[in-house]
This record gives sequence, structure tokens and C-alpha cells, in this order.
Amino acid sequence: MSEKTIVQAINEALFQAMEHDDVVLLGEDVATNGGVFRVTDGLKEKYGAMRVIDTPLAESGIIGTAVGMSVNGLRPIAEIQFFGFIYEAMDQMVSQATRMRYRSNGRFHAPIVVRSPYGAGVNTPELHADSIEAIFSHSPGMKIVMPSSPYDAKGLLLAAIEDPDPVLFLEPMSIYRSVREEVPDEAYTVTIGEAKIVQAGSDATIVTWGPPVVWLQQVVEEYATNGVSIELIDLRTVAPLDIDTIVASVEKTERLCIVHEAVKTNGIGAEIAALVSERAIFSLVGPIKRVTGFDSPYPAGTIERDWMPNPSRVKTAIDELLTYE
Amino acid sequence: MSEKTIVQAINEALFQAMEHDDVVLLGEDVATNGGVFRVTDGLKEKYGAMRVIDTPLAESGIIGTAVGMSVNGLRPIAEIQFFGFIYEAMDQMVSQATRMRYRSNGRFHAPIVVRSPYGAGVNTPELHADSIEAIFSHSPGMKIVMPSSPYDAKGLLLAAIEDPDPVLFLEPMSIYRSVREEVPDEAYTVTIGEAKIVQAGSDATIVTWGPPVVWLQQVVEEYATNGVSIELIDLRTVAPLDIDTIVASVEKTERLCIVHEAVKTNGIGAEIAALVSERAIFSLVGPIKRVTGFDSPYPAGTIERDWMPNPSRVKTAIDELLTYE
Amino acid sequence: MDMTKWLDEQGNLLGDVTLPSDELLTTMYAEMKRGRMIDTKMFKMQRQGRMALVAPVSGQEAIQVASALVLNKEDWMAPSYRDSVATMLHGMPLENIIRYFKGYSDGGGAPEGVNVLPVQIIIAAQMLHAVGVAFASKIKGDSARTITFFGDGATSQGDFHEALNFAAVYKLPVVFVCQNNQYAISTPVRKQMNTDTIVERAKAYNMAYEYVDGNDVLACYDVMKRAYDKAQNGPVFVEAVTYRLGPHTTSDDPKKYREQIEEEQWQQKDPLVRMRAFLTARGLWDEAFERAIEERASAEIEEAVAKIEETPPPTLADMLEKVYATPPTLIQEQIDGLRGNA
Amino acid sequence: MDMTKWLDEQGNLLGDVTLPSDELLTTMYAEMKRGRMIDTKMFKMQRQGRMALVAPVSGQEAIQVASALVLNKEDWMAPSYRDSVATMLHGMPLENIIRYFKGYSDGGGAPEGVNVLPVQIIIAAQMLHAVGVAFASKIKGDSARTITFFGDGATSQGDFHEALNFAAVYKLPVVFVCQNNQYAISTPVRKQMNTDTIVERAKAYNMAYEYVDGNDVLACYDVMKRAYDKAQNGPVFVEAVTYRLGPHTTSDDPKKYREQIEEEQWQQKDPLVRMRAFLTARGLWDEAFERAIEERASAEIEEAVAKIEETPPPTLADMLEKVYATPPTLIQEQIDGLRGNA
Ligand SMILES: Cc1ncc(C[n+]2csc(CCOP(=O)(O)OP(=O)(O)O)c2C)c(N)n1
Ligand SMILES: Cc1ncc(C[n+]2csc(CCOP(=O)(O)OP(=O)(O)O)c2C)c(N)n1
Ligand SMILES: [Mg+2]
Ligand SMILES: [Mg+2]
Repeated sequence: MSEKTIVQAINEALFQAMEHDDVVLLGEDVATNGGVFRVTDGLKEKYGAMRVIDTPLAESGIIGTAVGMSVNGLRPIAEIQFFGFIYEAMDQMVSQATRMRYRSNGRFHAPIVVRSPYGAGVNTPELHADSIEAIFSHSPGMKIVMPSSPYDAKGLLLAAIEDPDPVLFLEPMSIYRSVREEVPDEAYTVTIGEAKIVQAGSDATIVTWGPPVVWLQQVVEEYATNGVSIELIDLRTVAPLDIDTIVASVEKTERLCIVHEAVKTNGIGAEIAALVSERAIFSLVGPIKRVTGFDSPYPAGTIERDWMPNPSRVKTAIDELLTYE
Repeated sequence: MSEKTIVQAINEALFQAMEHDDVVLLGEDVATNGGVFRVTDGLKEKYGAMRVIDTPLAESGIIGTAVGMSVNGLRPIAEIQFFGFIYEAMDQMVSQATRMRYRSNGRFHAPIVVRSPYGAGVNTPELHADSIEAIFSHSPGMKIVMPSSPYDAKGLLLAAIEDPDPVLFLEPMSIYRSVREEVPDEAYTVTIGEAKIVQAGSDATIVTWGPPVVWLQQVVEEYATNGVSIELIDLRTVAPLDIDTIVASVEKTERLCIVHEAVKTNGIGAEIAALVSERAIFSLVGPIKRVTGFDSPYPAGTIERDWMPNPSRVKTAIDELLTYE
Repeated sequence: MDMTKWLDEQGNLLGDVTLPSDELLTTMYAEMKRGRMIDTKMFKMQRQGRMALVAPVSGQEAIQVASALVLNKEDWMAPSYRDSVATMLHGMPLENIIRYFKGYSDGGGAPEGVNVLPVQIIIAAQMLHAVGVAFASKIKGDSARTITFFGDGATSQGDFHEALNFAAVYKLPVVFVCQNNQYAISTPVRKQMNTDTIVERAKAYNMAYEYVDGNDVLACYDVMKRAYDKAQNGPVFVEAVTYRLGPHTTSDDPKKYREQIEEEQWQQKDPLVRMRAFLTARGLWDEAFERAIEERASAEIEEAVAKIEETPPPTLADMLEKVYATPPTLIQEQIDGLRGNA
Repeated sequence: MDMTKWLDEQGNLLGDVTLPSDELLTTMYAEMKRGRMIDTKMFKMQRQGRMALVAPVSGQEAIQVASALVLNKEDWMAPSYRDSVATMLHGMPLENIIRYFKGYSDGGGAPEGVNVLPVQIIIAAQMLHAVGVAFASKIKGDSARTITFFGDGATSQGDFHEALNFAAVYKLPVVFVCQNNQYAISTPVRKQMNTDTIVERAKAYNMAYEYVDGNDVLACYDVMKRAYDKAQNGPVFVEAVTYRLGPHTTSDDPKKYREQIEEEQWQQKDPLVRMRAFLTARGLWDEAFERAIEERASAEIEEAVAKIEETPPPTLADMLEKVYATPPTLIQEQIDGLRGNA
């Protein structure tokens, strides 16, 4: 047990996973350079260039190769350097990896893990910060994991590598190094598909994932000081959705606010709202609120903080929800 | 004025649009072959191979080239042979066409039209029938038009070609030739972004688009015979959403059922449900129903009819909604 | 560019070569003929409404038979939608092929031990899978090789380029077999690219290559054997020049884009006719042999069709169970609904 | 592969050539020097927290200056993120470049009449835009040519291949300039491809090509003039062999992947040093000339920075207004909310 950042926790998980000979790592600049965020640092030195593979600059090539490797018995972990570059590999993600199992009637499957740093707030050029997980949630066959803490990052990554289905593992780059916590040194897994109730509460529910989990804890605490009890749910996995946890919470609190860093329209917040309005509408005393990015491409650095959800926008939403009885 | 199918209406619109020298057409097999559905038949003969262009087999190449053409003053109409192949051009669609305007601070824009046959029910091999419009609705910058009748198809296509923004124009291949109606012979436009109330009603609202518009008219009629008045809304444009029309209808009918041919999770139905649960939840007397495809890839021909929404599933949903007061 | 050819169009041997055994020679012909018969039958069944859509192989049997014959059981095949002659010969049951083209969702599943990837619809996507499969072989240190098929049109796709580049950089044991059948649907090769041959592409990756008459099964076999051997040490690119005698698929009408005279010229080059003439001259073919192949193939087809007509297609619920290893809650609910135990 | 070279590393002329005018010679140097100064300044500003992220050009000025100098005003440029020396010389205001790298959302907008596409982040995507722009020129029958820049790493992308193929098939007036600076971030060219040169790729499309010492501005100018002329009738591919002297971006540490000795060897080949030696030998360079360039560039930078510091970045509402020609209802609501008139 020791204090680790998310980068350290992931790096450690990779070292431990690679003890299995069938695990290989591939991507742009992952080997010699150890990744542009140093997440894969040291792995090539330990496991060699045949298992930690610098690839040519071609995302479709990376994912397509990983799919083929997985069909032939390996468990490849592919890195997409920044999540906005996944569009280049869209077909291999959505029409190939996700469909290998049913297409081959179960003879083959594609147990790949696609790791990628994503998300807002570190003043990157465009297409480095987009949160486009919803695109993949509309494409059944893939699981999408988005941890918000070092503990979960390590445990979920090890679970993803063991998982028999393709997993998109999204790493919150804005909190890569800023969040630290005690993380076991040995290997362990956290179950994919289970949300975590970060803070139990009774007056309203906030559902979120990724970096907002961190700052929303303060928002929730503030409310607590004022006698308002907010339940904070960290989805951790956005596909498949842990709808039972969400519905149970809403049945209790009667008020729902969804917070995410993606574009609003057709974000995963839309699906959550739709499911709740289908399954628990009679529990609600007010509208379902979404505090999200705006309906534009993720913007340039100087305005990203205005674009992202923030405590003040969340409080406005919650305050309104609390007016309903 | 004469009776036309959707294919004929679109073909006529293309002939009329190409009277403008800046309109060009490009895609796989669109020129000599006239398109695999003959939608572009005769255009090369009339306008020549410099303006009706058979391309190499490369979707990213097609859309990227169209974007460049549009920046340099042309109005290209690009065809993607079947919508499932758009994944190959994902970056050019979502990171390039949609972003040219803001990226160049308004100096350039990309007024392309991307035409593609889409949708269920004609027993095609996989990836020929997927309805993946929602992926693009999560990517601001593009408009998405999905007509369900020959009249709208012609008018909306001509509007799309005039539109200063990139437009994804999706053609419902299952009713390409089965629906006929009177269509003016001269050029006209139908406004993009405006839903159409196909049938006014007061007891429940069905929101849909594309082929379901056709068979839902019969469902609505059946209910009418039994004294139940259903409002049927054909969105026609799914991005931007005509939310005002939807909300006005729900405020009147108090019951909402969304029907679409796409995968359920994070389909456009999710966004509609989310918007309504945000803006009009107090008008609702029951849950918001979605009757959609299942959460799997679009399936093989022998089971596609079970996968798609159908009258019986819609009636089950409506009947349930009618039990709420 | 010199093209490898063993037979002229009349089936005469060109030059001094060491022939394969008589048994192999007759197998080559028998497999081509079997492929042709199955193809013809599936086409007819589609016209009768008993198949969804078929992509005919007729005309391209030589390169497919030759490719499959050089492989060992443990080798891998990553096909497109027009490679059923090759995949069957590598172990894919005829029943699966028919089920696939009937629109059954289970047709793509090769039996255990048959290393054939499912039919690929997305042009060139399978080439990257072949690269990955071959890379895994190399990493694991086994000696399996991977062969992938694609068309002339596929060469324009980004995935084609990325696959060739990866294979060259990592020196992977993969054979890329391009069946240049002159058209991508209606688009002729000269509009697809600015070069006279496709092997030009291979040179750009410093990759070994072969250029062969794809309607000459002896030349194809020669080239594929060499390619197979070389592939142990790195990728090989094969361009087989051929022609699809039929339409692109059962939905296509080639009259829109091909001249009848061109079709007739290529009929003269039919790989079956040529090989039959060659075998006849060597006393390896007679009417009885032909009848025997025909009877065997007919029986095989009838048996497969009968079996299929006994086995209903998978249901939607069956298919939903194959999306994930274990269906997540929301999908399980949908399955339960369909199975009536919601 | 023969490389076009005019100067050796000491700045001596190799062989018998017809030199451009003295004015052009000094302009070449002055523009390279100006580019270097701006680059250095932006790098420093980033370190001071006054820029978001910068991709330095230093070391690659020769090919960029030469490329821009052969263009006419109406010609088009489709750059990547590392081409500001070229884009500025083609008319993109320095102010825009700085605004872009400061993370202002309006930096990408060239003024009316300046045909420079916005900075492209997605590797190789701009190559297809160049193809489209050139295609439009050809369809409209104007004589503009299009030039696009990309790196050695970009050659592995599918879009690279599709762009070259389209350009070759349609014989478009486009010049593809590959700045082979030896690395794609940490990945050296020998891991990126299996060939010794990148021009091998051009041959696969039957495309005209040039292979040039990218640190020799005279050779670059010669090659680019020829490429420009030839491009009237079809695409030309140029490989300029060069080196980025600095890190990939301000977030990169080349020590992880480059040997110091290699960096020193390339410093010897600095295009500025070489050209200065050449000019000095011809009496076209002295300290005063150098000072004059420096002063002009400093003034220019200060003016741009001052102007920028006066003009705040666009707000989110401004940016939302630029997504569509007219914001749709739901976006207009968001704009109204931000502008406080909801
Ligand atoms: C990515 C993609 N784009 C387009 C298509 C539609 N399509 C199917 S086959 C075909 C032509 C393929 O030509 P070629 O590669 O020469 O193979 P052939 O059919 O001649 O065997 C096209 C355009 C597709 N299946 N996938
Ligand atoms: C599609 C895509 N993949 C990955 C990246 C991340 N990335 C930015 S620059 C770069 C290396 C580019 O190398 P090269 O093409 O040689 O250009 P250079 O930076 O050397 O000028 C990479 C991998 C990107 N911007 N776009
Ligand atoms: Mg072909
Ligand atoms: Mg480089």
C-alpha cells in the first residue's frame, strides 16, 4: 500500500498485467518514450520491444492490429495518444472490435483494451480534450470504463485486461497527477459495470464520472454544511450503465442532476435521463437537470473553463431542484 | 407536378441543383453506374465527368476532398454508398467538416452535403442498414436531415445544397421506391430544422423520423377508429432538433412515445427524452417510452424484422401510456 | 512488369517447368469446378428468393484454390466477401457459407480448428486483422502464416496502406493476395489508380511481391508456394490478374459499365476451361472425371441445403446473447423480454 | 536515391548552377532568420506561461521559406501545426499564429485574400483538403496551385495514401511537401517505414517527385520551383530531409529518444548557418544586415504581442456563434444564457 497518482497506479497495473505473456502493449510513442504522459514508462525496458511496441503513426492500424492479435490469442492493450484521434480508428473500434464475437458466432472474440487519455482542462490544442464516450455507448459490444481515482484506475484497468470483451479505458488527463490516494501494491480488480456511491444522500442525486467526481465532492460537502444531503454517484463504467444504482438513488432522493464534460446533445447524460424518465418518472419531483459541456466542439484553451461544467452551474441546477417538493 | 418515388425526387433535385456550376457530385460508382440505387442516374451524361465524379474506393478521401472543394468555392455533394461505411470518414466528418467554420474563425466554411442511403429492412449484409445518425448529433457543426417522403426528400435536399453548413442527408432505402406522392417538377425547398405534424392529436404524441413515419400513419389511424387521438410528428431534421414542436405537443397530449430504427442506447430518442424531461416533465402523466432497435449491432437479414420497431411494439407502449391519467 | 504464366489460353504449357504431382493437378481442377458449381447454385438460389445476397466468385477460382492449397491447417485466412472458394478449401463448411448469404447471423462462425475469420464487408478492414494475427504468431513464436484476400478497389483504402506498412515495418509472416478482377463494382482499375499494375504499391513498402496471371492455376500455385515460403521472413504481396465473370453481387447489373466484348474476351480466359484443356492433353481429364466432380458437388450442396433447411436461423435473442460474453443488465432485460420470461 | 543539394555544410556551392537574384538570396536568409526569431520568442513565451503549447519550427526553415517563396498570392496552403514560417510568408499574420498558440479560438482565421487553411492537428487530414482545394481549382479552371505540408510520421496515415492516390488519379495541381525531420515525436523514420526514403511512396502512385536536402535553402528553392511548375499538370511529391532542432512541442523531452551526438551533428547542418556562410562569401551578408533583420523581427513581434494583449480572446459565446452560420435554437439559448440575456 502506498500513495499513488493515477499515472502511477496505471503504470503499476500495466507492469503487473504484463507478467502474463499474452499481454502486449502497442501504440504511438509508448515504448522508447514511455508514452507522452509517461504512463507506459519502463515497460519496454522490462518486457522488451516485441511486447511493448512503438507503432507507425496510424490509429486504424493500431486498433485493427490489436483486433487481429486478440483473435490469435493475445491480450493487446492499445494506446490512442489522445482520445480525439480515435476517429481515425472508428471503423476498427465500432464495426470490428465490437462485432467479432457475434460475427463469428462466438468462435472468436476481441478482448482488447484501448487506453486513451481524455478530457478537459489542461489547455491542449483542439481534439486533445474531447470527451466523446457517448459515441461508443451507442455502439454495443464495447465496455467503456472511466475511472476518477488512482484506486479505481488500477483495479478497473486490471479488470479490463482480464475482460473477455473489448474495453475502452479512458484516463482523465486533468487529474492524472493531481489526485493521490493509497493504492495496494499488489494486483487487484474492481468490477466493471458497477457504479460507486461516493457520498450517500437523500435530497438529490448527482450522477457523474471522471474528473467532476473530484470537485463535486466539495460541492456536496458544502451542501452538507447547509443541511442538504446530496447523493454523489461515480459511474466509473459508462457502458454498460449501472442503471439499477441510479434508479435506486433517484427513488430515494426524487431529484436528479447529471454532470458530464462531454457535449450536451446526445451525451451519456441523455441516455441516463431517458432511462430514468422511462423507469422512475413517478419518483421525480422536478425536471432532470444536465450540467455539461456546451453544444460546440471542445473549445480552445482560453475558454475551456467556461465550457466545462463547474461548481456554480451545478449549484444553480441543484438549487432549482431543491425548490420542487 | 407528378407522382414520384423518393429516388426519383432526389434524382430530380440533383439535376436541378447541378444547373448551378458550383455544384459537383462525387462518390463511389455515382457517375457511370449512376449509383448502386440509380439515384444519380443520368447526371454524368448531362453534366460530364468533371462534375459527376467516380472516386477511388476511399470514404475518408471522398469527404476530405469534398471539404477541400467546399473551402475553394464549390458546393460538393458527396455520396457514401451505404451509411455503415461512414466510419471510414469519421474524422473528416466530425473533426473537419463540422469545424472548418469556427476553426478558421469564420473565414472558411464547409457547405458540403453528404448523401447516404441508410436504414433497415431490405435484407442487406451487415453494415448496410445501420441507423447511426445519433453519433453525428453528438458532434455539433453538422445538420442531419432524414426525410420520409418524396416531397420532403426533394425540398430538403435542395435546402441542404443551399445550406451554408455541412449537411448529412440520409435517404431511407427501405422506402426509396415504395412510397410515391405528387411532387412539384420545379425546384423548391423545405426548411431544414422544422418538424412536421403529420397527424394532429390530443391523447399521446409519437415522435419519429424516416421509414416509421410511413407505417405509423396506419397505427395512428387505427387508434383514431377507436376514438384515440394520437399526434404523429415527423422530425425530418434530427439535428438541430425542433424541440419547440415536440414540447408543444407533449404539453397538449401529456404522453410521449419516441420511435426510431437506431440502437436504443444513446440514440436520438435519448436526447429527445432528456430534453422533454428537462423542459416539460410536469406535463407528463406517464413515463417516456422509446420503441427502437435493440442494443446490438444491426442484425443479419433473417432477424432484422424482429430487431426493428414495429406496430405491435408501438401499440404496447401507447396502450400503456393511455392507462396513465 | 513480367507476369508469371504457366499456361497459355489454350492450356498449353509455356516453357520448361517442374509440374506438381498428377494428383495435385487434378485436385486443382476439381476444387475450381466444385467452387464454380457452388457459386452457380447459390446464385440460382438467390434468384429463387432462397438467399439474401450473393457475391459470385466465378472467374476467380484459380487464385483462390491455389492460395488455399499452399496453406497448412494452422495457418490463418482473413477473407473478404468474395472468397468462399478459398475459405471452404481451408475448412469453412459449405453450410456456413450458405447460411451467411441467406442472412443467418451464425454463418460467420468457423468451426474450432478452422482458422478462418468471418466474412468482412468493410473493404480492407480484414487486412489489418491479418497483420495482427500474423504479429501474434510472431510474438508467440509459432510458425503459422496468415493470408488475406482483397480486391483492386481495396487498394485505395487507408487501411490497405496502414496494413502494408505495419507488415513491412515488423516483417510479419503475412501474404497479401490482391485479386485484381478489373473492377470495384463499376469502377475500373484505371480510375482507381494511376499505375498499370498494383504491385507498384508493394515496392513502396520495400515488400517482396509477385505478379501472376490469376486465371492460370498452375502459375498461381507456383507463385503462392513461393510467397508462402518467403512469408516466413516477412510480408509478400501478390497481384493476381483476373476477372469476375458475373455481376458484382446479385444486385448489380454489369451492363451499366462493362462492354460485352470485354466480357467475352475474359470468358476465353476462364481458368477452368484452360486447366481442363491442359489436363485433357495430359490424359488427366475425361467426361467421367467431370461427372464425378459434378456429382460429388451436387450431393454436397444438396446435403448442406437440406441440413440448413432443418436448422432454423438463430433468433434475435440468440444473437443478443453473442454481443458480449455475458449480457449486461439492460441487454439481458431485452433478451428476457424476447424469450417471454421478462 | 540522388538528393538535390546546392550547398555543402560549409555553405560552398556544389556544381555549376544559375543562382537566383541577390535580392532573392538575401530574402531567403532574412525570412529564415525572421522565422527562427519568432519561433524562439514563442518558445520563451510558452515557458513564461504566456502561450499554451508551441510546436517549434527551428531547423526546418529552409524548406518552408523556399516553398512559400515560389507561390503566388492566389495559391493555397494547407499546413500542419509546424508550418508557421511558411504560412506567415504566404500572408498569415504573425498575430494569428501567436493567438493560435496562446489558445485563442480565433487564431486560425486567415484574413480575406490569404489562402491559408487553419492549423491542422489531425495528422494528414489537411492533405485531403489540399486535394479538394486543388480539385476545385481544376474544375473551375483557374490556375491556382495548392501546397500542403506534413511530416515523416504523417506518411503512415490512411489519409496520406488516399490523398496521394486521389491527386494522382485526377492529375491535380498540388504539391505534397513532406518535411522528413527524422522523428514523429519519439518515433524515428526507420520504425515508421521499411524504406530508406519517403519518395519511394510517390512512385507507387506514378507521381513526379523530388528529393532534396531540406536544410539547403537554395536546393529547396530550386526543387520547389520545379515542383510548382510541374504541378500545373499533376501532383508532385517533395521529400525535404531535415531535422527539428528543438523538442516536438513545449511538452516534449527529446532526451528520452535522441542521442546528443545526433542533435549536435544536425546543428552543424543548420540551414541558417549554411546560408549565412554562403552569403558572406558572396558579400551579401554582414553584421549590419543581421542586426537589421533582428530589429525588424523584434519590432514585429513586440507589435503583434502588444496588439494581442490589447485584444482579449473571444469568449465562449463568440465561439458558439461560429459553429453554424446561424445558431440553431438550442445553441442560441446557450449563447443567450452566456450573454446574460436568457
Ligand atoms: C468501406 C467500404 N466502402 C464501400 C463498400 C461498398 N462496396 C462493396 S464491394 C465494393 C467494391 C470492391 O471492389 P474490390 O476491392 O475490387 O473487390 P471486388 O468486389 O471486385 O472483389 C464496394 C465499393 C464497402 N463494402 N466498404
Ligand atoms: C491522427 C493523429 N494521431 C496522433 C497525433 C499526435 N501527434 C501529434 S504530432 C505527432 C507526430 C507527427 O510526426 P510527423 O508527421 O513526423 O510531424 P512532425 O511533428 O515531426 O513535424 C503525433 C503522433 C495527432 N496529432 N493526430
Ligand atoms: Mg475488384
Ligand atoms: Mg517528423
